[in-house]
Amino acid sequence: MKIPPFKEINPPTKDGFWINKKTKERFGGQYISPLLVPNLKRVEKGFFKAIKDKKFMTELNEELLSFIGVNTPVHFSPELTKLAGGEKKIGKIYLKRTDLHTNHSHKPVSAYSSCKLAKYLGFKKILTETGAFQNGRAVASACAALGLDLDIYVGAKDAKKLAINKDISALHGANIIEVHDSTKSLLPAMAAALRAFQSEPDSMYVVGSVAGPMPYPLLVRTFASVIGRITKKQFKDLVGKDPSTIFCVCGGGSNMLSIQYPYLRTKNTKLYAVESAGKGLKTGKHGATIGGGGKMGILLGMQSKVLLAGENIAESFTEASGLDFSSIGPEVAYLQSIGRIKFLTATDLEAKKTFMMMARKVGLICAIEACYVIHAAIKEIRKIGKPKQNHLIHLCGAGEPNVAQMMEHMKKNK
Amino acid sequence: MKIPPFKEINPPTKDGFWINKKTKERFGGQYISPLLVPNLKRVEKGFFKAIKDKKFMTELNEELLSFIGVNTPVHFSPELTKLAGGEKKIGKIYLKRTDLHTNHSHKPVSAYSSCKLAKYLGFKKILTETGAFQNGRAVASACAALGLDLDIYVGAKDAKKLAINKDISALHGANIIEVHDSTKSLLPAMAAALRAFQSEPDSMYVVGSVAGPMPYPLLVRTFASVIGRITKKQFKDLVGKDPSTIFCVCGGGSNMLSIQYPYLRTKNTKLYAVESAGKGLKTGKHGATIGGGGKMGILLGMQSKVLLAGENIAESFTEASGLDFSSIGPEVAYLQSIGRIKFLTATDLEAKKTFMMMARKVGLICAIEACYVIHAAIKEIRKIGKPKQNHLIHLCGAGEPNVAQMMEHMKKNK
Amino acid sequence: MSKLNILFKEAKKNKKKIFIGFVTSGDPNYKSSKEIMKEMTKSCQIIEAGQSFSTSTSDSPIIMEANDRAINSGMNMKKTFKLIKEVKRETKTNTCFVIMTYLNPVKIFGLKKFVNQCNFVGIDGVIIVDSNLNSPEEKILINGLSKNKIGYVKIISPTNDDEFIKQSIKNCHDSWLYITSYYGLTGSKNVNINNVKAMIKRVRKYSKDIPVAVGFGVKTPSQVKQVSKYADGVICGSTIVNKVAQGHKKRLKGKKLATFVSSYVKKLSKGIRK
Amino acid sequence: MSKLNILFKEAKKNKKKIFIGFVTSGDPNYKSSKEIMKEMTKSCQIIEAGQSFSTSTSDSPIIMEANDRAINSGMNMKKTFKLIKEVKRETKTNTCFVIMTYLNPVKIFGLKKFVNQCNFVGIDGVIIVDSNLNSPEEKILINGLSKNKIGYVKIISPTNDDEFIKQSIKNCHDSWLYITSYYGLTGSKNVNINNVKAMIKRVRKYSKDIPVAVGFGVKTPSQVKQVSKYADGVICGSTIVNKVAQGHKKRLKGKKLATFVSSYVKKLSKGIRK
Ligand SMILES: Cc1ncc(COP(=O)(O)O)c(C=O)c1O
Ligand SMILES: Cc1ncc(COP(=O)(O)O)c(C=O)c1O
Repeated sequence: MKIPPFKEINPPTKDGFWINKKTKERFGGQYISPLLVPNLKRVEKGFFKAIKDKKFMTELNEELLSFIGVNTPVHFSPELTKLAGGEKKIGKIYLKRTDLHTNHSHKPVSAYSSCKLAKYLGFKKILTETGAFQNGRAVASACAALGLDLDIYVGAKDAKKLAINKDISALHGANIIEVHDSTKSLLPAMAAALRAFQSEPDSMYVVGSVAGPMPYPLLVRTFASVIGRITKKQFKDLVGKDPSTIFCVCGGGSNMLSIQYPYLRTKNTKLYAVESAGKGLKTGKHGATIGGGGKMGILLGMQSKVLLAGENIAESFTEASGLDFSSIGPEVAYLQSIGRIKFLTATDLEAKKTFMMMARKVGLICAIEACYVIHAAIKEIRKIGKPKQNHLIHLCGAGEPNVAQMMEHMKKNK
Repeated sequence: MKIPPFKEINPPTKDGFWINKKTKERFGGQYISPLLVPNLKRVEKGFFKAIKDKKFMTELNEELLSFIGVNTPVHFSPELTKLAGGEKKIGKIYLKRTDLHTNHSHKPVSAYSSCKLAKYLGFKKILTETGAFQNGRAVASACAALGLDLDIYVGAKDAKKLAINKDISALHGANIIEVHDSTKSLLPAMAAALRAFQSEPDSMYVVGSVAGPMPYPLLVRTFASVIGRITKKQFKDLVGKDPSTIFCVCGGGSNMLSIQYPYLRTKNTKLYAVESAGKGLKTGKHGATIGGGGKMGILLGMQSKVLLAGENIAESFTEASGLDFSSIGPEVAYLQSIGRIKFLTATDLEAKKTFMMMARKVGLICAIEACYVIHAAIKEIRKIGKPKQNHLIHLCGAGEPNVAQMMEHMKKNK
Repeated sequence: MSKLNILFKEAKKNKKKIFIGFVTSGDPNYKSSKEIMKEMTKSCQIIEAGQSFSTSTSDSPIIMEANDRAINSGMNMKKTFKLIKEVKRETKTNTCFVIMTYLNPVKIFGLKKFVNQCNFVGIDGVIIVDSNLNSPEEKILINGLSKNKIGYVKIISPTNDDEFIKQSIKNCHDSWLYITSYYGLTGSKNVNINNVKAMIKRVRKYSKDIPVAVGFGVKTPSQVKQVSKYADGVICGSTIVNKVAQGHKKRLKGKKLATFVSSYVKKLSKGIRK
Repeated sequence: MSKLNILFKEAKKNKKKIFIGFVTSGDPNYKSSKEIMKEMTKSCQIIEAGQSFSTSTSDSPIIMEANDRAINSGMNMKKTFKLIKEVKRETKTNTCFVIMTYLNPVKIFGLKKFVNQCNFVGIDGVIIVDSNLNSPEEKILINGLSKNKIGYVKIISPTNDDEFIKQSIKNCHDSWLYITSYYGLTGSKNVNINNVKAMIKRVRKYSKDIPVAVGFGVKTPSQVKQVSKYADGVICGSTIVNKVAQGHKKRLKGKKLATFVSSYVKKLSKGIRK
């Protein structure tokens, strides 16, 4: 198994923008304090040097295959196919099993790659933020493997929640810093990490999704796209052609671009993103940046679609901590704005029912985040309702962190 | 990737014994009540039919590759190599990453295969036992995937322990039955499952290790050996030859035979098993059947080495619930008795220290069971102390179930 | 001829049936158990004394609990021999004693030593639930026991095939063939008379005269009676052990517990003479 | 010429330095904040009024807390304009007012509307911490503000390269160049005089006359004095905001809080005249 090389097929402008030519909207950029400019330049230069450095890339790819185990299966799901209406009505549904990575989600791919880059560039320490410690855990594991120090910034409210991945981050030796600003959740934690980046010149900031100031949205999706590059080859080998559709969940957009990026110019493959509608879009308690009518805004160094509360950023609400984010990555927002990616939503309750269905009928304990996409995908595939289609759903994580919350759900719904 | 076919290279006698020709000791057999004889015959006949059935085997292999994800990496571990003394002194240490399976251990391979066999033979329901729900979870997942009902027998004492895999088994829809006999732990749970097998002719018993009456020791190791068959090919591809040594932990022996079986006739590969010395062999509080001086005994339908307390079976003590078993599989006991497999031990404390080392220096959260073997392997490899050796350690599981116990250890040892 | 041979032969001649009572040896403890067995000699022609094994694979929950009580009170093979010896000496009874157990306790005690002790104590028969028909242990036991005219009992059940039944009859020596009335655990269901009839028919294809006794689910005097129409002997087990448990829960001990249990056993045994 | 231009020009001519006080607008609430600013006009030649942004990426914890207090009290861009307008009207002060904020609040308020409001209220300058030198938003702001003779301030810091400094000087309009005395967050360290000297030297390579003011870590009158030896203006921020927090914790309100804060600001400002 060799990881297919990266090809840039959706470059931003020199200034780091993806521009919608019709609406003139600009996505991305680098909206940061002047004090951060040199740090970002160092990362940006280093990143472009590294991805052209054969030795670095060969080593990185080898470690992704061995340590992270990126060569996870793509396989036909008879159960989901049946559930959606059967092969004769809807074709076939396939799963990409990203839940089988070390640390059990897509996050470790970009986390490990980013930390490897940091080491390559001579940084001694990593700074990152986390909401539910999915990214925290992934970065902690990478830092332990690579011998780097780590500060994880986490909102004080999030830090109080019981979370197995929080304990695992601590076991890896990470230093966990609680952030007491603002909503005490993911957004202020990201801001805090960015601020720390401004104070610690020997540390490199690692972002948990395809968000933040340039070069991060580019860097994360480039590294993460290993998943899609492998998938594209696997799917062709297995099915003989590219998928008709690819469905991913979207919090920030990293698991989505990780698999959809190599298909951006694949005309016959329709791309879908699923956001969390929380308690329902109408209740206002949701995490759907696009579905909930997000506007252009500037936060965390980027310009993108954002859920606003006046001049500030609105809090998002969802029971999937990985989707608890009031914005989306700029490249994702751009792709949505030009119509390349279609957005859907699923509510928290629909996701939890899907979790139970997957546990009972498919035998898999899926990350709750993945359950939003499975629900919405089946609904949409039924709507498409054409035979001979090959649908691909990204099973982007395993559900151990959700067991306590699902046991409660099961008890309530006995 | 194709799974190399199974070859029988260590057959038992017609009566189901492995016989040490020197000592005349017989391992295995079928020591059960006459009421169980027809059930076992049905399983035995069905098993031999199934493994000769091309369609069954092709389907099984495909599902093991896709659903379980058995094609996990074998990779060089620079950190462990360094820790053991460096390449110049000890050669290289490699890891087989069985922790990356669906359900995160080697158990799912034989669990899924056994349940698939049950379905093939027309059984509607599965009976199994579990100690710490590693096997329980693996079988529950398989039953959900295959549409089979499931009763899991668990000692009442074990059932009281908080365990994420217990909750996951319940989420999969398994029926969990507490056993209040005797020590209320794994042994009486196994006996209870065997007794239930005697009462329910439409149910098939699935064993969690290479133990129990024939054909189970044979059936489990044959199915589980998929791991070793793939490993043998992977290792040859990666290193150019077979490993000099293979180290596995040994509770019942399933993870050991899963990887070591295909090497039984590989002269240049030394095989090692590591038992839990618990609080220390001298304290009597341990789970080391061989290291603790186990004698020949007859239990759970088999003849094998057993830790005895008078005419009854002694309780084992270890903080690794997967190793909490007072006997070992008969084939393993046989291989030990003829000198093919060398037995070592590691204490609970050594395992916990190794867990922390793996989390801190390697970036992996390993099943505590795997930490016994890593500790003992490094010690033994140092002792061997020869360059140009290629050592293989079986990392047989991921450590999520051990996080709470390790957090306590970390707090105590701050 | 063994004492069991004679017992069944005589009974046949007199058109009588044999009542066999099972009780766990040392349940709830040595002393009370001895009193129970002593009392049981009055109504049982054969007493099956169960020597507990903690990891038994074929007992009902009722007997599993009795096993736990016996083991916790310190019971083992040696003490079971002592107990039976004392019962025999103190009662001077004619009742036959059969030890029912699993292979591990016997093997650990020592196969030969076990045979010798049986001989020395005057045990009349042995049942080993999990002894494999073809195992070397089985051969050693059969050899040793028959040399000493001690009976060896084999169990068969409705789902066993003819081959198995034939072999079981062969391995049976100087005793009877134990037929379970249904497929399942001891004491978990009620006796199945149709099964019993069919099983005896199957046995008779291979042996005209081997005595057959039926157990599993025989819980009332009328069930005893019903079974005794077809079988040479009737075995009551769980229902007696359950009585021990009841008495134990009422905190009865020694003689009092023994009377409590044996008056129940007596009622059961009367089923045979009705 | 803008009012800020004139201020710095006059000061230079008279060999005087400018004292600039930063305070978060609406901290701890509208009313008290208004009193604070009114009092601060007595000792500050320029007041930087910080319009809070909840997801600010460059403020010290001290200012983050002030942001939270202001936002929770309901502060926004519109109210900041109103507040400054009222302060100016009620004090008839000569003090210049500069709004310091992030791009999102400005963009959501509307870039053009923002410029218009600045003009209408009589804002003298604008600092937008995260406005990118090359972004279209920056161009629109510079254009709009300079048309209205409102100053536009850019920030530079010791680790910025010469290219960045050159571009920042270019983007600065009718105002001053804001030099941070060290690399890090506001208020997190003490002023670094060597950095200040070096930075001013670097700036002078590209502009002989752009006024420079120094902030970050200036916390005492003697530090003010020290910095004023080299820079045209001295900015105190976190240390003043910290005083507001102290007063707020003592439950001081309105005039009382304002006096508590401004007597401290006065002490700081005296550093410049020593
Ligand atoms: C399993 C899983 N899926 C999805 C997400 C959402 O992130 P993104 O949208 O960047 O993929 C997360 C974030 O933690 C996650 O853990
Ligand atoms: C991870 C792991 N390793 C090892 C074992 C021990 O079992 P065995 O010796 O059969 O491999 C277990 C049992 O649960 C386990 O979960």
